[in-house]
Amino acid sequence: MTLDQIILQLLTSLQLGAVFVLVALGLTLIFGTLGIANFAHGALYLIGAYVGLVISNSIGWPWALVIVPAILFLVGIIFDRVLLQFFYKRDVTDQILVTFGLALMVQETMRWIFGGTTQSFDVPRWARRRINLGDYIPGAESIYYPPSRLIMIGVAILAVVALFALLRYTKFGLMVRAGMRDPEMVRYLGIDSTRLFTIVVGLGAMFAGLAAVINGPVFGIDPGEGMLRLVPAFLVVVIGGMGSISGAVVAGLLLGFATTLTTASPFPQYSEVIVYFIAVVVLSIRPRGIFGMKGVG
Amino acid sequence: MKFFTTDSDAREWVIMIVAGLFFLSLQWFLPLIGGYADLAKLMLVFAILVLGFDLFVGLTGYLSFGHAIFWGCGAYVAGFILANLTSNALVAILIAAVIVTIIAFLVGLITLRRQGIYFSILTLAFGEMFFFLAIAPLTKWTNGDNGYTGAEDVHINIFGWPLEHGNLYYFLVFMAVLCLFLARQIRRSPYGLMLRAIKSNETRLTYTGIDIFKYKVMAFTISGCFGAIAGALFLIHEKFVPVESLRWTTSGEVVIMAVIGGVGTLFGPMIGAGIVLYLENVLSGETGQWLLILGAIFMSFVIFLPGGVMDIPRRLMKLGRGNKQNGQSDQNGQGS
Amino acid sequence: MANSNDKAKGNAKKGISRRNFLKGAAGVASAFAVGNQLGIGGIHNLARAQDYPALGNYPVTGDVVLGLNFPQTGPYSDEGADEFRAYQLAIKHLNGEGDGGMMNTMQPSALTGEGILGKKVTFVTGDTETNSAASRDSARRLIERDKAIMITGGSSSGVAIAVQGLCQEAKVLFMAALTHSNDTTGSDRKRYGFRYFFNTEMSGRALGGLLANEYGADRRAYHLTADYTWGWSQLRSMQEYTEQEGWTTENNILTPITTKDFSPQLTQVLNSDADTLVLNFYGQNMVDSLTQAVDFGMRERTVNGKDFQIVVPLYSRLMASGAKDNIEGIFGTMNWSYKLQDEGSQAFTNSFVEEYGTPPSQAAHTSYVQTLLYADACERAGTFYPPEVIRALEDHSVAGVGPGVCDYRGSDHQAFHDVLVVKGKPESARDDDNDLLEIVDQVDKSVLVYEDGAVDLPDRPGDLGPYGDEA
Amino acid sequence: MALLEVNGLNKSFGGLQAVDNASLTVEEGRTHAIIGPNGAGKSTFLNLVIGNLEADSGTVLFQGDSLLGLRPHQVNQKGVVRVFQSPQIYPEMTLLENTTISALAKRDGTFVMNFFQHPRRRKECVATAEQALDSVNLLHLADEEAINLSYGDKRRLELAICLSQKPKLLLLDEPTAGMSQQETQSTIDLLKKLSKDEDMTQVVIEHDMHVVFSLAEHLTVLHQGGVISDGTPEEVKNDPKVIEAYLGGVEEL
Repeated sequence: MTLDQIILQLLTSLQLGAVFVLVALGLTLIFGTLGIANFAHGALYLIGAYVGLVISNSIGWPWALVIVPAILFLVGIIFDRVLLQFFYKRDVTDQILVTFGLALMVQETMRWIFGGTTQSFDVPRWARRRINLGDYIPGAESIYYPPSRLIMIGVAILAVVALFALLRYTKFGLMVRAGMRDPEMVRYLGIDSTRLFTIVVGLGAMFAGLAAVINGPVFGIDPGEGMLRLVPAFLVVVIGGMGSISGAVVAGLLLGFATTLTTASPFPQYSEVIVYFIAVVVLSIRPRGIFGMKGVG
Repeated sequence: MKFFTTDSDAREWVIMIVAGLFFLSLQWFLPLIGGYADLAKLMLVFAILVLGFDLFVGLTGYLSFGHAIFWGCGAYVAGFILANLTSNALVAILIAAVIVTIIAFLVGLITLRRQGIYFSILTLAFGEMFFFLAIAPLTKWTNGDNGYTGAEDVHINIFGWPLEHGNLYYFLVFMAVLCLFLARQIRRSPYGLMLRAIKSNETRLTYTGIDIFKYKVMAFTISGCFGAIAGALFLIHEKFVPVESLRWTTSGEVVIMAVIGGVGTLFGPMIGAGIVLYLENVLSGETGQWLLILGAIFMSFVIFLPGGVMDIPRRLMKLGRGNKQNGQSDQNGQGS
Repeated sequence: MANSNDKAKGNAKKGISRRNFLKGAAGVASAFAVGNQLGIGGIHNLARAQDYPALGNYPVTGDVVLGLNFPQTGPYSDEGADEFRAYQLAIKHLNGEGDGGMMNTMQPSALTGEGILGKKVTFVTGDTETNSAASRDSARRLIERDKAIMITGGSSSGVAIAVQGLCQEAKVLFMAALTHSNDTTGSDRKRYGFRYFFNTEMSGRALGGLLANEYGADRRAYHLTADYTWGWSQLRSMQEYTEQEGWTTENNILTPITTKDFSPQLTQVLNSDADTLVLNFYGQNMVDSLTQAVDFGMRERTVNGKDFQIVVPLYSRLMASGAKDNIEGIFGTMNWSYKLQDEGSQAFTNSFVEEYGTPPSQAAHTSYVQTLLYADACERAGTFYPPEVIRALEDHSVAGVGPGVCDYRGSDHQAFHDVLVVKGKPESARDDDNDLLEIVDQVDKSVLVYEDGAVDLPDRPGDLGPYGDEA
Repeated sequence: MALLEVNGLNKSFGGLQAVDNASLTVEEGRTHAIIGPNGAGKSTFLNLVIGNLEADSGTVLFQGDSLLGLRPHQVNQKGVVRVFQSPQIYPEMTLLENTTISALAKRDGTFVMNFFQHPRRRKECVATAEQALDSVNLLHLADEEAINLSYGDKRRLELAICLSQKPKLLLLDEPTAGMSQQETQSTIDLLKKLSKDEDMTQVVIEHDMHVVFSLAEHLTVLHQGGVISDGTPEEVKNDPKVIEAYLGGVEEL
């Protein structure tokens, strides 16, 4: 393999991983803090995507990149205040059922409003201009790589770094981390856990919206997309260890590389199965996931 | 629990006869409300699947999102048997049940090591794995996205008795009643008591000397066996297996059916299957938004009526009696 | 555009309300008529002196009910909506309303403009959701509850095959709309199923020679293929007919049809020596893979001194509009286009534009033709009795429903007629939103006809099955 | 004869030594109390014995067999039964079902596939279950759902659940915590009666010194994970180390 080929393979794997990670970030954040498996995360993604679609096709995609996460943050807060808060103390099963039901309703509402066909985003010309990475990487010759996918990788990295920084260097982050380790502790520390939880749900929704806007130009959006993204995101979260941000990153990259390698193997038709296969193998060996903490679940 | 206190076999028989008559009446009743006779068959088949689901989920409280595995695999295996081995439905059902029971056992061994949310997600992942296997790498056998058509021309029978039209309907009624009978037996057995205890308080049960893991795996396996029987019956009815049978959408549908009917009541989920299929097949002809309506109904049940349809009579009675019910262990919802 | 949509919606509503009425009436009737099969209906038919026994939904009492089973929700709902417009138009024409469309050009034709066999034509609809389970459920409902005498529609081969099997069992005719897989009239052919649309074999035959002419005979092709039977057969025919012209096949990657991100596959293509990419994909798969291939700079690529080329064996309007300007200059095949100048195509297009304000797609054309051909067969058979209608359709030739003459082959129920090779238009050259593709070549039927059984899966030869009136 | 012998038990969490070389011996038929201030390691100690936590080192012998490495249900099957601090019952079930489950578990072992026999027909198990309910004076509520009981009754029900297993060793984690004065007294009486009538060995972990001195025939005092005193109530009461540990807390008695 030439250097060009290796770089392209790496980029593709990274980008696949970035898609997995971006959707999983919000999911693992909400899970880690509230202990709720949010089956409506795909629905939040869907809302983000359609809002993003409307914004992109009216005032432009870069605006969507800014506005959608903000709107989704609000959507998340409403979602928490109107519905989720009443299920904090309910049975795990009820939490899954109510978020699952919401996911179904959002999906069908979107289908009602926007129709069942795939809609594509209008993307600014510069994001579609083909660039040759070979001009920037010493030793490489010609690597044509779509800017929209570079943005995916870039935003995913930024999002991960930002989330890490938020959790590590702010008081809010300290509280969230305390909550992740031991929900009881938050109460002992005299923190208003309800407000904390609401903001965390808002943040989770924000990441879902961000993922949706980033994915939009490449994949378009249809009502089935929410659930389609949710299931692999769940896998990333459980493989990485529920509530572990670094776990999600590692798991996302693992799945990204696995998909690329399978496609290049003599059995490319296993490229979708491999993700689930890895999940089963990892969880059979390490039921708590790669970075899973003992005592959680 | 009434069943504990009234240990009456006579009562079981009465319930079975009533259920049987109810199932039989579907073929006449459905056309009057915009359905059609064959819809009754589909309802019975799904009723068995959801019954199996409830036998595990309702008793142990573990929410499985992977019951499509048993349903789909049961249908495929039955299809292969009927297309290649024999046209005897009983043999196909039996072999499908055995193979899928083994699959269920293995899946249970892995997924049940985790509790609550993890279990739900793991079963979901397993289900998707089977779906993606069936749709791409195993297309040669499953016919992938086109759906399995191998058994289309088989004259399915039971020792020469053709299993078509009316015969099939009566056979399905028989199977539904038989499965209901078995499920109720299991629930009121000492084994079922332990499963209910798992749902109620796992910690206590563990410290009472019970290896709950074994009980859960066993319950999952039995549940899978019911699912396989339902899947095989689906194939016998349809002579076709859509690959979506393995997808999470099917598992999700099962969850919706059970919740609407009333989780843990065994008979309720069978009713729930009927309600959902009615909406799906009749309402869908009236409006493209039927899934939204179904979603709204499902949400309302989760939020306002977690006991499902089977809980409605009890709630009405409670309304009728005012708030005097304290201390009365009226368990129309949970117990019958 | 918006205007026509509203119009279509209005029509759809009308259709539903009429059906509700029908349903109410049927409900009451069936409540009284259980076990009374030989009652009023039987006498009525005896009066018509038809001695066929009851079969499927035969005899027809009252109006003729056609079951329109098309995607109303799901990814192909736009195609479904266009099919629905065409069906409504066809039913109008059959009932003698409107300008008659192709009824004026069809040769020979036994159509009268007074319904079918003197009975008024009505319809009921079902939603396939582009999901084989849902499509079977809705077909079953159309047959059992609404007593449809014929089922038609669908926008994928999975659905067509699923519904066709059900129709065979129920002894109700199925006139397939959009289905391009060989299997529909190959391994999975059914006595009760008929297909007007072309298939992968015909696409391959139509494209092979032309590609060699355009791009040269020494190309190295990389195939990406949807991993299901349609994809396989498309791959097989593209390989066969391009290799015949001297091309070599560099590699093929089978891709699950659930794939959305094709970057791993495209990476393999970029890292190979291939100079041509063949996308054996349908629907959204095709839109995604083509768009992403263009994003990866494949159009600007040169390999071994040749301009890199992309080929899409099958085009549809939905696919072309979904892929936007990425289709520019890309070759593919189509069953029909509203730009065809023959008499039949023009008659249909004019009447469709008149009604809906937008030109019909190939899905609409197929749906319309299938409905007319069924009605014509009933007239010629003089009965709705399915086995006789089937015999009337088998080996029937008809002109004026598109370019040239169309032959319905009796041994596999595949229609043979001219098909089109088209090329994507650049955005600047388009007249309007529907003007996406230009016709490059009209390939003559004689090139396309293949030997019966040649496209069946090797381990599963097709068998039409019984007519249903055998002793 | 010693029923339970614990020797040199150690357990640390991270840097914290929760149980530090703790040893004690419980004689058969005796009521043995383990006391100590908050955070003394009492609960951890109990969890180690019962198999809920894995010990770093040490031995736990019950009737001469090691309990270490066994899982909680296996420990239970040996006859060591735990009563929790907050009542662990089956709330959605009737009282009789609650106790029958234990009787069945005792009789059938860790796992039995018995699908076709109504529990009611396991007459001897039901008799045991009823007897256990009777012994805590709850038999008249046998067909009630457990969720409707008062807090004190719930705790007594849990006791009944444990009693229907005919335990050889009953481990009670603060059996009177959260109870009213009256409920506390009746629980004390009940435990005393069990000890006397059934000759049941009991290990009580308790805060309430009144309860401790009413019940215990032998005391072990834990402090910072280690045993600082062991003996009869009188001996312990006068042990200066204990007084120091409690900072005069005992003197109030």
